[in-house]
Amino acid sequence: MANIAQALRMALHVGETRLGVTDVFGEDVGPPLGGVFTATQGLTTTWNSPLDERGIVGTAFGLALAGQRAVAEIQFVDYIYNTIDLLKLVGNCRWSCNGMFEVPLVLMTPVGSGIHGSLYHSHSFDTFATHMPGWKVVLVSTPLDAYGLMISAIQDPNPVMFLYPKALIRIPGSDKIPGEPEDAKELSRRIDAPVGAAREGWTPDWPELPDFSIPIGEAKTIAEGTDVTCVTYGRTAPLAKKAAAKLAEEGVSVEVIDLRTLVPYDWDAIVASVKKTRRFIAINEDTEVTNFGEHLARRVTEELFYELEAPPKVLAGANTPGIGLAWSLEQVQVPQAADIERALRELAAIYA
Amino acid sequence: MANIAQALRMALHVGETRLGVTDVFGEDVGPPLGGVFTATQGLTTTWNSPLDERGIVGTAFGLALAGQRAVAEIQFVDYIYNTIDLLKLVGNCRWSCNGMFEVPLVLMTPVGSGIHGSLYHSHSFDTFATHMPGWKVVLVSTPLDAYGLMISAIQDPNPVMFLYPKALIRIPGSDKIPGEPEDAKELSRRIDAPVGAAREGWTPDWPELPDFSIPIGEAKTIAEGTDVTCVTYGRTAPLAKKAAAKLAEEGVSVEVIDLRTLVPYDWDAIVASVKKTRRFIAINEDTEVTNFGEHLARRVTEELFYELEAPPKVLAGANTPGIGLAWSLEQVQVPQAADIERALRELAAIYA
Amino acid sequence: MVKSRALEERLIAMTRSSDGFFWIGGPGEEAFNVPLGLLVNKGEGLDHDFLHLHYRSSAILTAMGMPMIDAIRQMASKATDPHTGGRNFINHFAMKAWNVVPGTSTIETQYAVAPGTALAQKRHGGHGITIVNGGDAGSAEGDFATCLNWSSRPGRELPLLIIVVNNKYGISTPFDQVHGDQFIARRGEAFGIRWDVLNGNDPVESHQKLSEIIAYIREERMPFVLEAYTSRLHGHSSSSGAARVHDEPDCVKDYGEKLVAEGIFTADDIAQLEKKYRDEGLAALEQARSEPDPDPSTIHDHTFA
Amino acid sequence: MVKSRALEERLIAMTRSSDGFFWIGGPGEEAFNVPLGLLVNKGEGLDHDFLHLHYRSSAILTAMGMPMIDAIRQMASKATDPHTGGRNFINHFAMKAWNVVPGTSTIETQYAVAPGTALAQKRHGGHGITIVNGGDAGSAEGDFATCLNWSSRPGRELPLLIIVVNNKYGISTPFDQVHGDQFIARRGEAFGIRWDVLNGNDPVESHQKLSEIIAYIREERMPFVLEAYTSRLHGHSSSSGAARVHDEPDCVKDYGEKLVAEGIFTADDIAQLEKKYRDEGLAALEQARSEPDPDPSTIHDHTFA
Ligand SMILES: Cc1ncc(C[n+]2csc(CCOP(=O)(O)OP(=O)(O)O)c2C)c(N)n1
Ligand SMILES: Cc1ncc(C[n+]2csc(CCOP(=O)(O)OP(=O)(O)O)c2C)c(N)n1
Ligand SMILES: [Mg+2]
Ligand SMILES: [Mg+2]
Repeated sequence: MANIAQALRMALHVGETRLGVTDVFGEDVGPPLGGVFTATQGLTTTWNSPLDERGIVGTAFGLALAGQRAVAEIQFVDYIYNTIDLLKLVGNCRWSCNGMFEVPLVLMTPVGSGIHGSLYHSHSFDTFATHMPGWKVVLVSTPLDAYGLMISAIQDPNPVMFLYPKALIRIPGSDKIPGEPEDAKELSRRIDAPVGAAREGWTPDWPELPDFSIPIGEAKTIAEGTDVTCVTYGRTAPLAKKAAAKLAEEGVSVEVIDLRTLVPYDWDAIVASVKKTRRFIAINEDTEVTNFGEHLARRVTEELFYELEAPPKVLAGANTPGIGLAWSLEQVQVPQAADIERALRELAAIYA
Repeated sequence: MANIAQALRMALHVGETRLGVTDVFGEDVGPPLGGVFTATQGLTTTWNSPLDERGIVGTAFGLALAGQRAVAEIQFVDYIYNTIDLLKLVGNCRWSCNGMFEVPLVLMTPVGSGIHGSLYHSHSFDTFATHMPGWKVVLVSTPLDAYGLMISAIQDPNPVMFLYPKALIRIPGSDKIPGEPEDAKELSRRIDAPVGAAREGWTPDWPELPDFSIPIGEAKTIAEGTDVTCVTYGRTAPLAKKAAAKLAEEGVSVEVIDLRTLVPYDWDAIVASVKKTRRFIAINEDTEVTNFGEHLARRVTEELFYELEAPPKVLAGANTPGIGLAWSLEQVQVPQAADIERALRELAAIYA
Repeated sequence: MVKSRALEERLIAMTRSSDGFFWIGGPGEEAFNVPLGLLVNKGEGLDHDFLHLHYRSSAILTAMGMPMIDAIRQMASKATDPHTGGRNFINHFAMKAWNVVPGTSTIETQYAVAPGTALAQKRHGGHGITIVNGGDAGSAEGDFATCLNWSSRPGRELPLLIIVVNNKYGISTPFDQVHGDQFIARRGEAFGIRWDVLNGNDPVESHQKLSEIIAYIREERMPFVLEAYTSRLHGHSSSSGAARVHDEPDCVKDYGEKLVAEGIFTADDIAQLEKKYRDEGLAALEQARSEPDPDPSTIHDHTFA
Repeated sequence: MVKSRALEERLIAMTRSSDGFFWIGGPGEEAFNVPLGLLVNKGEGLDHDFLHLHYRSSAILTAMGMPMIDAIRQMASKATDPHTGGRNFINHFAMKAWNVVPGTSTIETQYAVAPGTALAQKRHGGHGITIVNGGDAGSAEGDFATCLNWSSRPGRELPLLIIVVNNKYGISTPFDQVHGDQFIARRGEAFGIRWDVLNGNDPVESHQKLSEIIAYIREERMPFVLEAYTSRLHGHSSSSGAARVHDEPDCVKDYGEKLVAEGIFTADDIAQLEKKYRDEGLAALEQARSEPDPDPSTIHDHTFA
């Protein structure tokens, strides 16, 4: 099955051939590399930008104002922090002119920990992204979602921040993307750029990809359960799913919701689940103080207080200035499988 | 009584004459203007920087690494968003080198709404500031606190973000700063720079200012009460205090805590109050999604759930991309006196 | 020039009659901005010029034909403000029909955005260009360098007029105190970008040089950096009082006197012209006053399409 | 040169023997970095030089006397890493005793910070200077312009050596594809800053020009922009395989051959030197392997003083 890098490549191919994408650009996005995570190999509208994130965001903004459709990449989300003012201007542009100008663009960037990214290459962006009104924010955890939501992001008339977890980029999916070949090796032969000299003049042999997309704003229940509602996304989503399976054996029934879209998020899905389970936990790997999970917990508390059998919980990253390179440090700084299991077990065990 | 601008000026005077401050700088911070809010008039270590916030933060960082003590100003917090990466580096510097280098610096900047600041001059910074571990964060609401906490910020060996509300800068305090003259007119004669030609060669006549400071991390209870705990800071603090007085007449007893320091915040004060009132509301004017008040509400929920008689509440700014210039818009986008009164009354009325 | 001066003076007066909160604008830049506005190929889309302006650019739009009353509606933050619906400051204009992208309050960010519209025009071909302007102090922001670099990539040069209006001040800070460069525009040289400076208080020199430079950009599809020296006749903004300064040349007055001296106009012609636009401004204010404020229920409108 | 090459080759080997996760470093820059390191006035405080380095600077510190094993400890992210305690990437050094400020992963930000230490030195007087270095692609960030502007304010010029190491690549992107400027260093000209370029593969030229330039900065207390052309002998980092490239000059090999040709060394001398440092590297690795990992309970240590 395709991995997230291949899924994005296929979605961008559909974008530039059928959905009007004019530019896919950023640092090392064009040939020969096709992106440090290979997510932009083999495309025709890619180009390498100067090493200047402000120029990347600014130019994407200008292209959108001129009626183009750009997909710009920030190589790692960790390099986005010198552009926050520009991101805010993109987000407030339509509001500022009372709807006169639209700013359709996609900003794609890999997020999070799990690749030994050390002090400054392990950032989550949930808090900042959800605190910049005017942006839609997607954060995927599977290749199928990456494909379907990138298609929707490209079609959206608003600026969309497309986040995907560094740790999951190379993991093959378990659901087939419509049109993708049965055999993963075949897919690789057809769309992965060859290494070395063979890359010269190489062009991919794209599979037939039928129209398919996943709507922005729809969560996905990746584990059904009745005792606890776990709302998560990104790197921690598959971990929570595994934990739910494990706990099922212990007779603890956990419902895991992969939010997939942070703005606008699927509140109905959360309400329905919490009304059933009466227990809520938000899990993500951003640092825990002023964390998007706290927003979800606050809203659950305000609106569903009398439905709850236990205090809503948030499991997130330790509130430290960075993540340590040594695994002995990273391991305890962001939630791992065991931490998630423990948190779910504890929450299920509380009896009010 | 002194206003916040005068209080900061006096604290910075103490800083440069007795606490080793070497530089007070930023855009228009030096003569002739002494800051767009006059907070740096009459000082001897002030200088005007280029119009470049990245240079301001970077240079302050470098000065600190070289053992200097700088107080740098970002003219309005609204201009800080192109420096977030540098702020993160300042915040993680000490952690990154295992404590080898210290980064003692103060970054002062006015925040918030209430001056018809329109779309881009009305920002609160609570969320971003509390989500950058490594910074201490102060947000004052009175001249006395501005004075006492600026002294502590200058003495602190860590980077301190010193935030003060635009809307309150010119409002005289109700508590005397130790050493300040009885007569506000006299204070003005002595330390406010004259307008026009008279400013040439003017020097202030500083009052004798005895040693005095207010510790970072200590909240202040600005209204005692037994029915509801209201945790707030900045522009909404005096509004909450007024609302508490009004509600007292209705027989509703509200305890208002002015947090004053956001990092590290005074958790003990909050716990003691909530255990007494069993009702909690956080009030601030930052946009409401992923808001620092939600962190406080989450922690109250997690740690004090069984003490609570009503769901914790958060009253904050509307989740819009900006604030409208027209008063008819701003008025409904950030909490005003009436909104705060209503929220407190409603919370007190809930019976679980 | 007379019209846009009259407009700005009306806007300033509105801060005093409390018909508006905050003023910032461009009196003193008319001799440069009016010729520039007259040379703009105005319209919507890639075949026309894109404008990334700042808060002293009203004379450009007045010269292009923007009605006085629209600026006055914005100053009064009325729902009828066609640029922002009463949401943003005065001289923060947005006009899709003329490719005037929404004005922003953040100094210099427009220089990081302008390469985007210019890139679209370069690809599109034709003669449309992008024009970006801002001040001298703002050129200290890294975005100015971003603009130079992104507009001069080899083989990918952009049809971009990069303007710096140098009035020798950033709010209260004198240019010479914070800038070691004699000519800001010369920074283009290292990037292989042609550059020039001109006297922005002289409408004739401005028009002549602008015509040549804009023709070059339209035809060659190459960037150009232009620095114009102008006056700042009412200080920085209403925050600093917006009082009239008298130690800087007044291009409108000077050019008027020149035309009179040359016998092209009589002093009376000019007085009448001034009165005409003063009256238009007053009438517009009366009209704007009668118009509605933005409806509080609309605060979430236009966040998303 | 031989020693720091041996160190980098050991570090690269460690990614293969999984003694370390990620490698990025400076093989190919020795002919420029070693002379630079030898010219540094090392020590703590304003009378000594401040160094704002990037991730290809190990040869500077090796030349200054940094023990091999300390870099190897960092590569192995051991608690004994004296620079970061196993918290940060290899070639992110911090040495208070030598004014080496903590290395950061964000490209070019060091250019916005360096004026701060240089300003302190300017005020302090004496002969201490600040040295900042980084790459060619990184000069596209606005922080490079910030550095030029802040170091050249009239009457406030800073004793700052602004280095750009031009290896003609940013990861996979060729310099000529994204830069219109023939010489990056020439950007200093518009700011009134002296500048020069040199062949960073030639240790003799590097040493001679660096001596003159550093003497100028120490005495005149003025900034200088220097662009050095070097090789990048193992690609960008371990992410791109870190394989040895053979189409770029190898300054260590070439200089060794030169010295042999001139009869200053025999080939055997050099072989022995190489072996000496290879052995030192191996021994250091053995030692580092035996040392403890950071203690998980320390994650909150050193957040605040
Ligand atoms: C990023 C940012 N920093 C600071 C400000 C505050 N500010 C507004 S105008 C101005 C001075 C601009 O001077 P200049 O660029 O010379 O333009 P001028 O006003 O002189 O036309 C400053 C500092 C701002 N609006 N945005
Ligand atoms: C702000 C930022 N953007 C992007 C990156 C990713 N990155 C690391 S090194 C590099 C290329 C740097 O090229 P250059 O400046 O020429 O230095 P070189 O590696 O060639 O020595 C990039 C894009 C980063 N670390 N920081
Ligand atoms: Mg100016
Ligand atoms: Mg390079």
